[in-house]
Amino acid sequence: MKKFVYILGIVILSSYAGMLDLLADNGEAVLDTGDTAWIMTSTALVLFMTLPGLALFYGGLVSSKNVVSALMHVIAIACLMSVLWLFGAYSFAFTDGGDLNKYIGSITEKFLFNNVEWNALSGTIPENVFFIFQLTFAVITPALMVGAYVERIKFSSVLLISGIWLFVVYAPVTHWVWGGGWLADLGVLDFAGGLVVHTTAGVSALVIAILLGNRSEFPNNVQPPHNPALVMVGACMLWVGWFGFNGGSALASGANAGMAMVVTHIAAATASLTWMGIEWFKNGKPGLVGLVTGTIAGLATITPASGFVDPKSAFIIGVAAGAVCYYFSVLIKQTFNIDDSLDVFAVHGVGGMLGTLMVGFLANEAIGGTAPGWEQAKVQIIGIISVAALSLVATVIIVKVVQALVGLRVSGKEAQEGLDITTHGERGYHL
Amino acid sequence: MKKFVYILGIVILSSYAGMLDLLADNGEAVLDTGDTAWIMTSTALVLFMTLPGLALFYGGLVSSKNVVSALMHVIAIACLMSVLWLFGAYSFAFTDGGDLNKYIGSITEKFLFNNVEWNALSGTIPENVFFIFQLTFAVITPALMVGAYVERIKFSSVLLISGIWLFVVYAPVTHWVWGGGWLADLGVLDFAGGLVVHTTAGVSALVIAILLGNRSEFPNNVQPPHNPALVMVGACMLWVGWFGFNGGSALASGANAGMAMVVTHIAAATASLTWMGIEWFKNGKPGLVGLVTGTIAGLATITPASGFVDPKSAFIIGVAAGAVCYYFSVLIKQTFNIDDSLDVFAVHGVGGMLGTLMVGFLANEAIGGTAPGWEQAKVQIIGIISVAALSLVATVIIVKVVQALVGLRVSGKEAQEGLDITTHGERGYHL
Amino acid sequence: MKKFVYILGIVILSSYAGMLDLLADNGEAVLDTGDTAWIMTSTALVLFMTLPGLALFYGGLVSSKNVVSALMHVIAIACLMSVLWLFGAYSFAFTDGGDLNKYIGSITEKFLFNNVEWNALSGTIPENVFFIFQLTFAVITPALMVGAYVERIKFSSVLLISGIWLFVVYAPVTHWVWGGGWLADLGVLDFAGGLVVHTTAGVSALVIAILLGNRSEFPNNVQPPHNPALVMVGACMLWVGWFGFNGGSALASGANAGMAMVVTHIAAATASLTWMGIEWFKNGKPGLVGLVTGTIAGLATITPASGFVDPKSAFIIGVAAGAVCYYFSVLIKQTFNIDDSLDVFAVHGVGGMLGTLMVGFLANEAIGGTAPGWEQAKVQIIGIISVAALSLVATVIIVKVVQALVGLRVSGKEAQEGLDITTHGERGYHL
Amino acid sequence: MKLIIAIIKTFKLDEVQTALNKIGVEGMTVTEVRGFGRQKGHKEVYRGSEYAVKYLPKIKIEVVIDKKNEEKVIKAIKDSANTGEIGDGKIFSVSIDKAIRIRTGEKGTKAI
Amino acid sequence: MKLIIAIIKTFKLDEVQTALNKIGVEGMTVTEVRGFGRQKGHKEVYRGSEYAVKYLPKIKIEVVIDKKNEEKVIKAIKDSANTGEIGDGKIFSVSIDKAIRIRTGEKGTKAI
Amino acid sequence: MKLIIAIIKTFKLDEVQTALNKIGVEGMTVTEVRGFGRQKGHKEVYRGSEYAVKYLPKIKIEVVIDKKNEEKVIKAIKDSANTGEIGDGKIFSVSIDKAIRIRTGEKGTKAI
Ligand SMILES: Nc1ncnc2c1ncn2[C@@H]1O[C@H](COP(=O)(O)OP(=O)(O)O)[C@@H](O)[C@H]1O
Ligand SMILES: Nc1ncnc2c1ncn2[C@@H]1O[C@H](COP(=O)(O)OP(=O)(O)O)[C@@H](O)[C@H]1O
Ligand SMILES: Nc1ncnc2c1ncn2[C@@H]1O[C@H](COP(=O)(O)OP(=O)(O)O)[C@@H](O)[C@H]1O
Repeated sequence: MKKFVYILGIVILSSYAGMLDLLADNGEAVLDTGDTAWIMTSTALVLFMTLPGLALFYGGLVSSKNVVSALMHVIAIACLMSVLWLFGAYSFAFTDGGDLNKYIGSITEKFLFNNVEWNALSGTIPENVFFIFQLTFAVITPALMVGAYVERIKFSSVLLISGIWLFVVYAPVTHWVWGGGWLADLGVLDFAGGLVVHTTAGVSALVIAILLGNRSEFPNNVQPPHNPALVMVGACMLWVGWFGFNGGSALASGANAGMAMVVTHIAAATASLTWMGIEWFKNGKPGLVGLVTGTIAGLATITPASGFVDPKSAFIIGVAAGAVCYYFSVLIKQTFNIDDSLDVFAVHGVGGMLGTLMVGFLANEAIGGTAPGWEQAKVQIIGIISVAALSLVATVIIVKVVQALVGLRVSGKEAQEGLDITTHGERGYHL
Repeated sequence: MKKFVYILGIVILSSYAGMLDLLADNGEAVLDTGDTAWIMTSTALVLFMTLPGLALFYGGLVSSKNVVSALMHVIAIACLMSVLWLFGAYSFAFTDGGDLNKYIGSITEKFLFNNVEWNALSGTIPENVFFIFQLTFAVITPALMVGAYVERIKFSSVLLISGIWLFVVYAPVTHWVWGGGWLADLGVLDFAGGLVVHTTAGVSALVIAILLGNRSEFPNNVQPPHNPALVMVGACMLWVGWFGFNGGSALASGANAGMAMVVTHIAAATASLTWMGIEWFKNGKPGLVGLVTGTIAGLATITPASGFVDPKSAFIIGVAAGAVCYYFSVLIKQTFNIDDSLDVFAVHGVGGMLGTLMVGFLANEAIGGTAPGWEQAKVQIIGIISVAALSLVATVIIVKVVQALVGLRVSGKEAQEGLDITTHGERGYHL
Repeated sequence: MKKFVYILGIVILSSYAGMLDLLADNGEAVLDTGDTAWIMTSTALVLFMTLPGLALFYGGLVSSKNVVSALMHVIAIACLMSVLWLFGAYSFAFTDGGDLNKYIGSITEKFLFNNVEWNALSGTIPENVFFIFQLTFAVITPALMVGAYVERIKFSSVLLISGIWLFVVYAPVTHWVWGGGWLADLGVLDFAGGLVVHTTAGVSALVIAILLGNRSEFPNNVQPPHNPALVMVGACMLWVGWFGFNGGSALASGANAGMAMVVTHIAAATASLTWMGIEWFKNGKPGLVGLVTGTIAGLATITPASGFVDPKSAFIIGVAAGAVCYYFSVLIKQTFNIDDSLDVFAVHGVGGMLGTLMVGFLANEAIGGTAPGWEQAKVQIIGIISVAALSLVATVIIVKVVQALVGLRVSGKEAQEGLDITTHGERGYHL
Repeated sequence: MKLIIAIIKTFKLDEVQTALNKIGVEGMTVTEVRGFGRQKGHKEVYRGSEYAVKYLPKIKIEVVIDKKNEEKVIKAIKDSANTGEIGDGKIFSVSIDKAIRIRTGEKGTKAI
Repeated sequence: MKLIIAIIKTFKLDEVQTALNKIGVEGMTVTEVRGFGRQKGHKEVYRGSEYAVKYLPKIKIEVVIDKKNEEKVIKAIKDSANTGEIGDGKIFSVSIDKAIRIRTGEKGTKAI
Repeated sequence: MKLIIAIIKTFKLDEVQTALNKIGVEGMTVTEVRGFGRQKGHKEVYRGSEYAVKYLPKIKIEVVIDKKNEEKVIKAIKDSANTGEIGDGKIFSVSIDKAIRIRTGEKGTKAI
């Protein structure tokens, strides 16, 4: 009897946290309402990052004759990616690809969410919640690239490029890193998408900017951001939403998610101040657009590290993010003369790669379970190079194909009049 | 002893999900912190839909001389409905009405939230959480109607019409469908308010638009939406908030809420692309305002179906929503020449009724527990007709009464100068 | 055996809620995923209040030549406070200060979040979640003060004043009330920051406004709010975020959080209508800016009371908040001729103190566990006076020091041209 | 040729334009301006404080016409812009020396 | 009658208006314009890239007056709009042939 | 002196300015205006309903010059603003009686 009471005590005491493991040991997954609540909340937060966060961030940066166009790019991409996610992309990224599983999943297995019990679990949350949470990542990633090609691209090629890219770049890389592919096997660390989201989007954005060519006003007659307040609002929404992006990537409610939020916030705040400080020092004026660009740089850079580092490291990552991304934004546009119009590569590409590298050295073993050092750093570098390479090569091909199909640029006259009226038939402001 | 251990095993294993049922069987409801967290989150999301989501959506669509007025309508209604919800409306909708229970609850029973233990439960969540979650629905429904009467109505009649309407239309219909009334007995399917919210608001809006009369500029001199970016921001906030609207209507965290989020998102994205595609085909230009109108149409249409269908059906509902609501928006304004200024009937009324009908055929028995087919469709049609009829008749009477009391329209001159300055003494932009 | 089954029954039945207490009794804290999910969500909501909520609220109220500046103040403060929270302020507020513990914590103990296990618990949530939740409060409090000094202050002194103030006013008062200090010992009631947030910010704001001096246009040539829509959007974000502010202050998911949300909402709606009604009566026109100012007044006033009162009391608090804060906004500016530009003292200071006083009389013993009456009111008054006194004295000193270091005001010419271009080098609108 | 400058109430633009079209004037240029005059600005009250908005939004119409149409055009504007209330605005007439159509280089009355 | 056109610095509007009021000028029309001149625009720097804003915001005042007041008005504007710094602006004077008050149909100096 | 008023297409501003600079004109004032003329406005379609936007955004340039430069300036504007398409705009020339530089009080051609 005593023994029994003892067992009972253990069972009860190990409840909550413990019970789940216990049951999992018995091969029976159990839904946790708290975990599920957090991932559903995170899903809403990440969608909010794109709609309207990112849209406003970009919309405020362009000139007032292209604001509708920038918003339209983001939301149309969001809608199209959502539908494509259901039509095979989710399956392509997250199912077992059989012989090719190292590189890709099966496009048909869960096409249309087929062959999935409506209440099937994925860990302690329903698989449908996992599906929609991951969908919001697939939505924002191609939308990030909008910043590279605004004010001159054809709307039809925006849709075509993004749609093809989802299957050729995003889904495969997701499979490599999070879907049981070869980079996962190698033990690469990418908590919330430094590789999957930011490196892919950043590198591809640079490719598109180069192939598309500069705006005719670039670099001397480009108009300043037409509405810094919109930019700031968008950046703030991205910041808040990023709690879901990084915190939600723990796929559970608890200390891992909590620590991800802490380091995300610290890195964002630090990078903001760093960028502001650099501008203040260099131009004599601390600007709002610069500060919030630093915010996004900090957020992108902490992303791969967010579940693996402690707050001190987040501070270091924040300083590095602000300084390095600032440096690259100047380099790309002024030295290389590439019209990556809204600095997608400098902020997301460089940030994502930088963070992926730094986590190799800064990972806290207690938190993330991985020992930092050269061993891990090598794996991280392999990850960066391979993901960047795929993004580069595939995007060149995609863009060339789309160019052949429908062309890339609007006419010079249309660009001059603004895409709002010429492409979408609407004006941004009737005040 | 063995038997006992066996029982113990079952008890423990069936914990979480199971324990709740078990205890409910024993008549003891238990609070679930995960469920409660999700419904509190959903409450914030739904309030966000109205404030500022819907306000911005409408504010961007009117001309710049009426933007303050449109925002004011929405927020003043939100405040007034919130107070009235406490002062009897909640009780009217959700208590037992005794002999009249088929039709209505008791207005006094929980007046001022009286006779409710502060920590009483409603299912696995506190009743106070249920109260505030439902309040956000009561807030948005009359606010939806604002779109029908902007730019010409008296502010006092906005308040009067909305306040009376809450008791005469909204609370009764809520009782019929969700409060144990006759439509619930009949087994009507309305997961999150296709009838309760969208049909009531849509039909009543049309009635008000007709009785109030057209704007003097209608149909030939109406100004274009003064700020498409605001419209888009509002629509995005509605989209994100709708995760709480539909997902929260599961009243728990889990696979049902998760699936509601998935289908909500798919329907919204699909309807957006459908509407955009139609405009692109017909006008040669894909417009932003059109796309996001499609978003709202998709969201309104999936609402009654969201807890009962699978993602494939959501896609079908999305296509139907985009096409049918587009068609009606043209029909009402151009063929019937009715100045339902911001298309409340075409988008919400038609969407809500369409979705309520479609769920009759598309309900997935595994998910929602109801077999689809003509039997169910008949019940759905009874629901649509009865709710539309009550909305129509009651709103005619309400409007006539308010007209007699304080009048309906501002003077032509005031409308010409704009309601912002003439009614509210503020201008929308001092740039 | 029977006895054992009986015990087992109790154990199981008391599960969820009960189990936690049970385990706590055994000295073993257990993480609750639902509670954690709710506090992480609340954290996102409270950050959203500041970024972009409060920034927009203030940005819309200033003239269009100072909109970038107002936004910049808020976001730069938010970033700086976040970093300082990690660099000692959290530790200062929430650790044991040894001999001085009645008044202050230890600045070094948890400096850089040192000496905290990464997954340590605080109640049923991880301490890192507690850290980040509290951080969002430390961020918004000095940001509230921005409204007092916009359109004329030097940017460098904004940063200096806020940074010093965090350590000299905010952290100590937090320690007094929530960190185990002398006011906590006394039993003062301040659920979510009527003293800690609103009294400190409001009183200090008034001090800064007086020491800084009026804008040169004040009181006769001040321009009206340049964009009421922004003001309204900001207010709505504050409202929604306040669900996290007050609801999250329960530090758990459940009936206490739920009731805090209900009373928060009712007070906000009631105060909005009250303020609108007063303006309608006095000026003949119900204004949007007034209504949403009432919203914020209601929210600030209910804050200290939110976890202790019932909905009826919330209504009373709402009416009082709308009327009293309105009265003070007129008094301060017109009678006392103090250019507290965006009414920080009248709305937050007066609201926070009023609410702190009222909860002394209105606390519901069943909800909050404290009996209302003169006894409690006396404690509340001691709290108000001591917090206001510290805020006043300390802020005078801080401002004088900063004035000596870098000066306070920009030149008259810079103010005339607008801070956007002169301080930050950016213009708010290029339309 | 004459340049007719008219300051009118904003909501009268449509009527004036129609009136001008009727008498054969096809081209005009319109600017949003702010007027100070006998019609006084208004006060806006926010949070109990009054804000004086001293200017009033007005529309300025500039139309160049053949001298012989001067009276006709002035009359058309005057009649269509008139409400009889203070703040209706003014019409000024200035002599123009030259007019050129950029597209064709046509000069004088042919250009307008 | 004369139409006095003054291009001034934006923040001088209030002073100029007061000065004109003092000498009895009650009516004027104000437009927000952009000026190019000796005073050069500025650069805005975002993310390390410079954006040239070539124009400067200016205010254009148009006021129609009796010929005999011309010098007085010019002086009032000149004195009140002057800061002594580059970019202060210009005053131009043009002859007006006719002036009509839309409300009453009054003509000439009575109309202004 | 002459006041040259040119109404041009918005995207031609840069070219016109450059052309004027080349012939020595340093100062000018620019206003955003709305034009009605032969070039017709467009329709915007929202939700299946058409909205007529009757006016077209145009730029008005005002530049005061020495009389002797009149033809040169007109030619410079005409050539640089010309696209050969309808809606290119107009140039008008008005005599100026006086010009004063506010900063220095200089008068006449020295002021411009
Ligand atoms: N002397 C003036 N010069 C230029 N514009 C004027 C003058 N007087 C009035 N205006 C313009 O005409 C508008 C109407 O004038 P106002 O005196 O208010 O009424 P009314 O037109 O009835 O005389 C003013 O707002 C201003 O724009
Ligand atoms: N020739 C001109 N024609 C029309 N406007 C002019 C002319 N020259 C200058 N302006 C206007 O006057 C403003 C001030 O001129 P600027 O040369 O900068 O300084 P200043 O007034 O000190 O001579 C310019 O911004 C422009 O709006
Ligand atoms: N009579 C006029 N008076 C003043 N402005 C005119 C006049 N006619 C045309 N404009 C201006 O010139 C612009 C171009 O004129 P439009 O008739 O469209 O083409 P075009 O310049 O090729 O003749 C118009 O949009 C308007 O701003």
